[in-house]
Amino acid sequence: MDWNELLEIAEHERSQQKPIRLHCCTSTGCRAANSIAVLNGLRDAVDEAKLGDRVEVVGVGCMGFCSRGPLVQIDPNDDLYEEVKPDEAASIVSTLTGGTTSAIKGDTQHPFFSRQMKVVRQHSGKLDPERIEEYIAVGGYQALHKVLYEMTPAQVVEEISRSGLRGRGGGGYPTGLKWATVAKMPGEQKYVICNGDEGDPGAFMDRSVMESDPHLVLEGMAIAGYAIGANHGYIYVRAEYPLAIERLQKAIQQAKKYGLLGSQIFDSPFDFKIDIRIGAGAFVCGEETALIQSIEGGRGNPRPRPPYPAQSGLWGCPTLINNVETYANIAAIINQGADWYASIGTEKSKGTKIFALTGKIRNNGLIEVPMGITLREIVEEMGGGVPDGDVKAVQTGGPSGGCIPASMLDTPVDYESLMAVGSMMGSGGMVVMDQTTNMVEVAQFYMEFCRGETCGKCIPCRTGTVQLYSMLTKILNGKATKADLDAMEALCYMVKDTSLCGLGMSAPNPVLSTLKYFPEEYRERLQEAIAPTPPVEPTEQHGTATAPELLAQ
Amino acid sequence: MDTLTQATLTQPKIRFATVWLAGCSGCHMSFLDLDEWLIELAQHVDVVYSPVGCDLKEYPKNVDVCLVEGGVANEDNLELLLQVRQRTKILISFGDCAVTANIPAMRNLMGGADLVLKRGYLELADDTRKLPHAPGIVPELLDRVMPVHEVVPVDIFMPGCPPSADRIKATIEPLLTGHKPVMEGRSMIKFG
Amino acid sequence: MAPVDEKVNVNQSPGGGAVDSSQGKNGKAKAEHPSGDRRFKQLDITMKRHQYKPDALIEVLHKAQESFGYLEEDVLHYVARGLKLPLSKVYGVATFYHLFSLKPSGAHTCVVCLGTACYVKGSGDVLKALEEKLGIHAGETTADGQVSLTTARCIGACGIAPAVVFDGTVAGKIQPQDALARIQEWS
Amino acid sequence: MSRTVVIDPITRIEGHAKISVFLNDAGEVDNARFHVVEYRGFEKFCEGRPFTEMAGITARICGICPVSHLLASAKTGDKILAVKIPPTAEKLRRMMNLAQLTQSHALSFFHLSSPDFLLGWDSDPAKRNVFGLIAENPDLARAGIRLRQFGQTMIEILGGRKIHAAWTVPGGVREPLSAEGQQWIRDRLPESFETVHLALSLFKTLLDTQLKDEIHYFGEFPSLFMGLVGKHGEWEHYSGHLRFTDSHGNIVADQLSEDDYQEFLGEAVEPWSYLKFPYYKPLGYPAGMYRVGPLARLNVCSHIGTEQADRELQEYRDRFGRIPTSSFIYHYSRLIEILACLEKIQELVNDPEIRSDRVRANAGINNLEAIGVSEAPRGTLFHHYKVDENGLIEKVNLIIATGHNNLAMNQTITQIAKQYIRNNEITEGMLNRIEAGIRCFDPCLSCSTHAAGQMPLHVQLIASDGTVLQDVYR
Amino acid sequence: MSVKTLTIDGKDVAIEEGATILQAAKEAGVAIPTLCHLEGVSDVGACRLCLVEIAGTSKLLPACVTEVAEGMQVQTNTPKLQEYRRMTVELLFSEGNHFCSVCVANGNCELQDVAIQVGMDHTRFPYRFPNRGVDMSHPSFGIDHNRCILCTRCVRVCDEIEGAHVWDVAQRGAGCYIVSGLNQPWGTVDACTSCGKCVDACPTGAIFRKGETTGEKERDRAKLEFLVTAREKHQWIR
Repeated sequence: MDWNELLEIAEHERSQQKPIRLHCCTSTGCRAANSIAVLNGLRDAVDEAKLGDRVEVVGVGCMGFCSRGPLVQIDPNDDLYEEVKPDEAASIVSTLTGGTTSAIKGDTQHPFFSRQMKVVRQHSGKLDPERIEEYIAVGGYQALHKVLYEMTPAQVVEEISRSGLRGRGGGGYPTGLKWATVAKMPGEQKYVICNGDEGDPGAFMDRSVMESDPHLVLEGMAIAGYAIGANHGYIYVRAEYPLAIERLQKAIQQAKKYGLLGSQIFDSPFDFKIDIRIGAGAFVCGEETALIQSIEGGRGNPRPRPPYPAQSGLWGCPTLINNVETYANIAAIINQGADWYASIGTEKSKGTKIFALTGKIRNNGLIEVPMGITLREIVEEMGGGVPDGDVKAVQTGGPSGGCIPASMLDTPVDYESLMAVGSMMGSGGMVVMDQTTNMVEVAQFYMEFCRGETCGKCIPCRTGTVQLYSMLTKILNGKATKADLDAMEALCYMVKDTSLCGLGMSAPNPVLSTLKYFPEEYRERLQEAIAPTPPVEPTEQHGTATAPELLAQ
Repeated sequence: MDTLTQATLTQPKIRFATVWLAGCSGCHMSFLDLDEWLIELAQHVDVVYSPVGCDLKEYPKNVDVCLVEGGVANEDNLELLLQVRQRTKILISFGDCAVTANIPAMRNLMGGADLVLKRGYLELADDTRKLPHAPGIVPELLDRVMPVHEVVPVDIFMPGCPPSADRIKATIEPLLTGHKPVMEGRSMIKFG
Repeated sequence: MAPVDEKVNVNQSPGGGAVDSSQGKNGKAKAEHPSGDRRFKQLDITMKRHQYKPDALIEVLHKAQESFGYLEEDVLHYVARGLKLPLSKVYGVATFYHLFSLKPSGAHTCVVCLGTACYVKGSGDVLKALEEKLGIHAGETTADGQVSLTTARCIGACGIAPAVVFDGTVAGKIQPQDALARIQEWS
Repeated sequence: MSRTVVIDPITRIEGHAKISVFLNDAGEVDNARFHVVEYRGFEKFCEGRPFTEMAGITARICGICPVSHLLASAKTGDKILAVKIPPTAEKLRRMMNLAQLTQSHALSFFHLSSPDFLLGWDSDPAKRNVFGLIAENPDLARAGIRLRQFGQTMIEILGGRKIHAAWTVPGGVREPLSAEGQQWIRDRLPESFETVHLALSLFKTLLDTQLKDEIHYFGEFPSLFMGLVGKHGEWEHYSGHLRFTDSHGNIVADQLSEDDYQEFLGEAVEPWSYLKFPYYKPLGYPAGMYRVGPLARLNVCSHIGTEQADRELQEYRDRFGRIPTSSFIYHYSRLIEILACLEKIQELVNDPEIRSDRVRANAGINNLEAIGVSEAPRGTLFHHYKVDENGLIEKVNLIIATGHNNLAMNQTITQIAKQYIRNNEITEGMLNRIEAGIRCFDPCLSCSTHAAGQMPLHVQLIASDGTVLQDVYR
Repeated sequence: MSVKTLTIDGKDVAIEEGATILQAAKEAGVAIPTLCHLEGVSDVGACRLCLVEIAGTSKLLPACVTEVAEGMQVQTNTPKLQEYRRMTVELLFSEGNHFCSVCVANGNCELQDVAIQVGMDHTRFPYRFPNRGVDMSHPSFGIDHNRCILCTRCVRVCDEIEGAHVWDVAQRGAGCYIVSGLNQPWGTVDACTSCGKCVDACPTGAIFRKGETTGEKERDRAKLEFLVTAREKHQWIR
């Protein structure tokens, strides 16, 4: 494979594509709503109507508006149909020839769509993720070619650094800096790992990227491999994402077939292979050192850092670990330049971010927005607000994050601002809660999660989460006192400060943030608030006797 | 003149009590192991309530210092402990059963009181097998044996199974002169 | 697998699951599994593909679970021997991950997603309804071996919350009565 | 109108208990009941523990006589191992039991019961205690305290600590006797003898004077008596066989082995007490009432086997006949036993073998079921274990000294209540006498309940339909 | 080998590069409590007792695995650390079933010692009372999971020194326990050489010699040190 062949494939693919494409989502969400039947229905209808020469039906990746699936979109006129039933397929096809349909037509001018800015999801929902040719047709793998032939590894690292891209897995560590660190480490053998263990409940951005545009991830990893001097990459995907695994596997095979992965990519000296490792149901494996343990075939127990994986990672070798979304940004940065990328977002948080907008909100789904947009814009404009009632809080960052009260909806969405209000970006889960949501229960829910997902290696996390959970339960049962509440808060800080890895360090966040913003919800459940029974009789305490010092206490 | 003697001369006596919840009485026995120091203690305290040292049946008001032995295992324990807390200035959790629930709490591993009752009165009886039940007389067992501080606030913790007489003395003696004992180090806070 | 509860280790606590030690001894003597079960062949292929590297343990366990439905002791022994791993390490790994099961699951499986989005939209009620109907708790299988009920932390189908996976197929926007209707079809 | 009087808690006993006295419409006592109000459940929660830990765990049944449990448990352990322990180990174990009998009896007599005798049944309840005794008769109090201290310190010398010394173990004991320890014991013996003689003569004088009547009202009734006796029928506290004697001095059963205890002992339950009611099986429940402890041990034995104690025993039998049947005599028999213990300690401490360091035998598990017995201060104690092949406890049964006396204690307080309570008239002193009836037995309720109070004394007027008409708190 | 200089609780220490803060503290005569650390086997940083404060970083770092650096200023006993250590020990006591009074290790238990060291006279967290088992199937030893604090010293000593890898950790979170073989009775694990190193490594009374009664457990720590010296330095000195 060389540059010309790549262009030829792209050209050939484009020439083969029909002028009208009916895109039907085949990602997990829509599949669950029976989109495969819709897809088949559309194909049959096209055949029936004998439109096969100018119309094709394509099973595509995620369009984002998951709550309204199955979604069907007509390209190029951009008509969108929502909640399509298989028996509506024929009438939708008939609209191409002037017919009418009873299918619900979506409003593509709605802020949910119009406010988005798509970098990573640029092609999601527009191409068939199971065909590499479609990816190549939209310019895929050109960035890889570009780095191999026009840039030195150092230049690539520099470009990424200049773009201002930060880790999309939650921590927000500058990606370029991480790459530079691994690139500088001595050693023949280095590894690239893609963290696809998206474990935060309420987050499915990475699943969508892997399902909808798997090559984007592979290309980003290959570029990273070139930049840091690694020839072997692993994608660690959680087993709960079978479709993502299947599509990544297909994508790797196809890329290998075209010489876009494997030995001497684009006939250059650069070799890069990618293997998939499948998780087995352990949230903690999203933590990078635990993930490495898991790839090595062990229990997902994190280990103390330093040394960081960049210094000593997989099998003790320098290892670059980034999240799916991070890698999915790489090709765009290489193609369009660091300056272009850095022009998006805020001063410290560049580019776009995908969020999974869920919970008590009218428009559920995936959105990609420029950094710096406010929570209010996302929740009220794009999300359309809470169906009946008002927003109470928005939870970001999953079990590691916090609950941001409605009064702070004007907070801009960027790493620093979210941190400042006691939450975090996390991987991009954004769960909206309305006035009916009990915030203590929410804290308890997350603590239940953490107590179940702690690996058990270090004591604060292993038992601290169990104790916190029972303290929350005690509060919810109206059995707790103010002293219990204080003890709980003290334990939160202890678990936060002494746990070995990020899971424990962030496990108390949902409690602390709800305590901070919704203290009355805790206080009104305390025993004193329910029935005032002071444990000590305030009067008649003093005995007849003994030293004043003691009794004065 | 030592400080203790001096204190006696200048201060009225401390109202002193001991209480025994679910435990083996070993802590009380260790208290009695103070031996002749008890005679000295008697000069500084009025024992106003104690299973080994007083015949009064009702826990009085205005108690200055109370040693509470044992965990909280049944309704009577609970009721008495709440009363003790309300009427006592300095409550001392006395011995491992009070501090940790200790051996009586081994039944907590069985997940409730049912199994131990069943074993004792149904399996291991020859005649008239039944569970003791007489409301107001025979207190119901609580589901879980608890250390004292899980039920009421505690001022001083004196672990040990039992705490030695030396430890008991070192805890009580400062109190007699109005000082808080220093509960530190192997001699004062070792469990077991 | 069930959410970890502090009492969860009761059944699996050491001494609880006595293993016939002779199995290990018998197994060691022979290269091929004595039962002649063809599924062990598949395990061999997987192990060979990974060059019998100990690092491949999780991959091999995935394969084993796929072939056998669950990880019986015999299989764990076989894998340990094949990858030259200590038994305790294999057991430690197999029990660390929720997706590996050391007990056979029911003929049908029902996984209720308890991710945040699903939780906020009432998946707890769905689970409760199923538990009541089936007379089991999450993580258990009905006495007749028909249905295993489990929960998931998040299956990433938040857009269609609450989601339930019936026999491997995700179903969205499931209300308690929908869930009951679905399991009704199995009986 | 019928009413119930509740004494709650019973004080100056080792444990948690209440007494109810039921009065009939005429204000006469119908019945009295002794309620043990706590239960801990050792027989269940010991399951699954290694049998080697049982001594340590069961010692925690009781802080007063932990040694009894240590011994019974170690003896049961010996049988599981099927070992014969080294002779020195047996002597040391005996020595510890003697020390315990001494300290426990001293406690019962001086600390708990003597305030009644010396300060008076009707004296101020606020002062009627050991501290009151200290104020009233400091010399006697000090002597009593030091006698108990002698026993406790001996236990410490042998076992390393005074309470819960986990020193007796299956196969023997953990540490031999030190030279310093031996010397200490020798040095303190004379003072202890002096104290017990003082107590004996004091008590005998009291019996002749102010405590004359109590003998007849504090539980004087016929019953069986059970205790260990040696090969020749002599007093025994550590090994030997079980003997039952009736009130006429007839030996009802003899040379019974503890291994067969289930054949001759049954246990009944009453809903109003956590303490079960053991009975002599051949006579059935409740006819098979028997008493254990010092009174019973002196009744079942032919002689003690030491000079001074046998002399006292003779005088005692001269006073009350061969078989005294009043529960009040427990106090007297307790003092005689202290004397016997001291004499036996004297023998043992001077035994040429006593300082041998061969004190522990080792073996594997050779029996899966075993029963151990010892004489606790309050009576005979049985430990019965079933273990699995690895030595983990599968089943435990414990029959505790105080339990044996349960039927007798109920009968005793009923008799006292009938004697002293008349015409609905109740005084504190009357109630104290009823409690004292229980104190005769020196019940160890921590033990008896393996399971263990204190609540206000209150008198309830209860109508025949059960409604409470009046609550009178003191 | 270059030497790094640093201060620990204000004391100047010089130690060779690559040494841990724990080693440096030992050199300086500063006692830092530990439980999962065992000389001679790898460190895992799990018990969190040896966390220290280092000037310039907000994170508390485990002294047992953190290497010294030039100019490092380490504080090992600040009020915050004291409070956290005490809570850590309280959590350890609350999660298992530690009945010191009847434990074979009573009086010779590192957990008990640490409790005294950090001034823990009671735990403020409710005891969990988990239902755990005892395995006495081995002819010479027993393991009582009630007393296990999951320090994994036994796992490491068996794997790294004896090379038998009888032990590992099973399950996860609060359900974790030390497992022998394929969750089988210890006595039936063929890999076990009955060397007893796990008994000596165990800081509590969880692994003990059969027949030991309350307070009788003794630990031959010198044996482990001897083996480590022999292995690392090829010196067979005892």
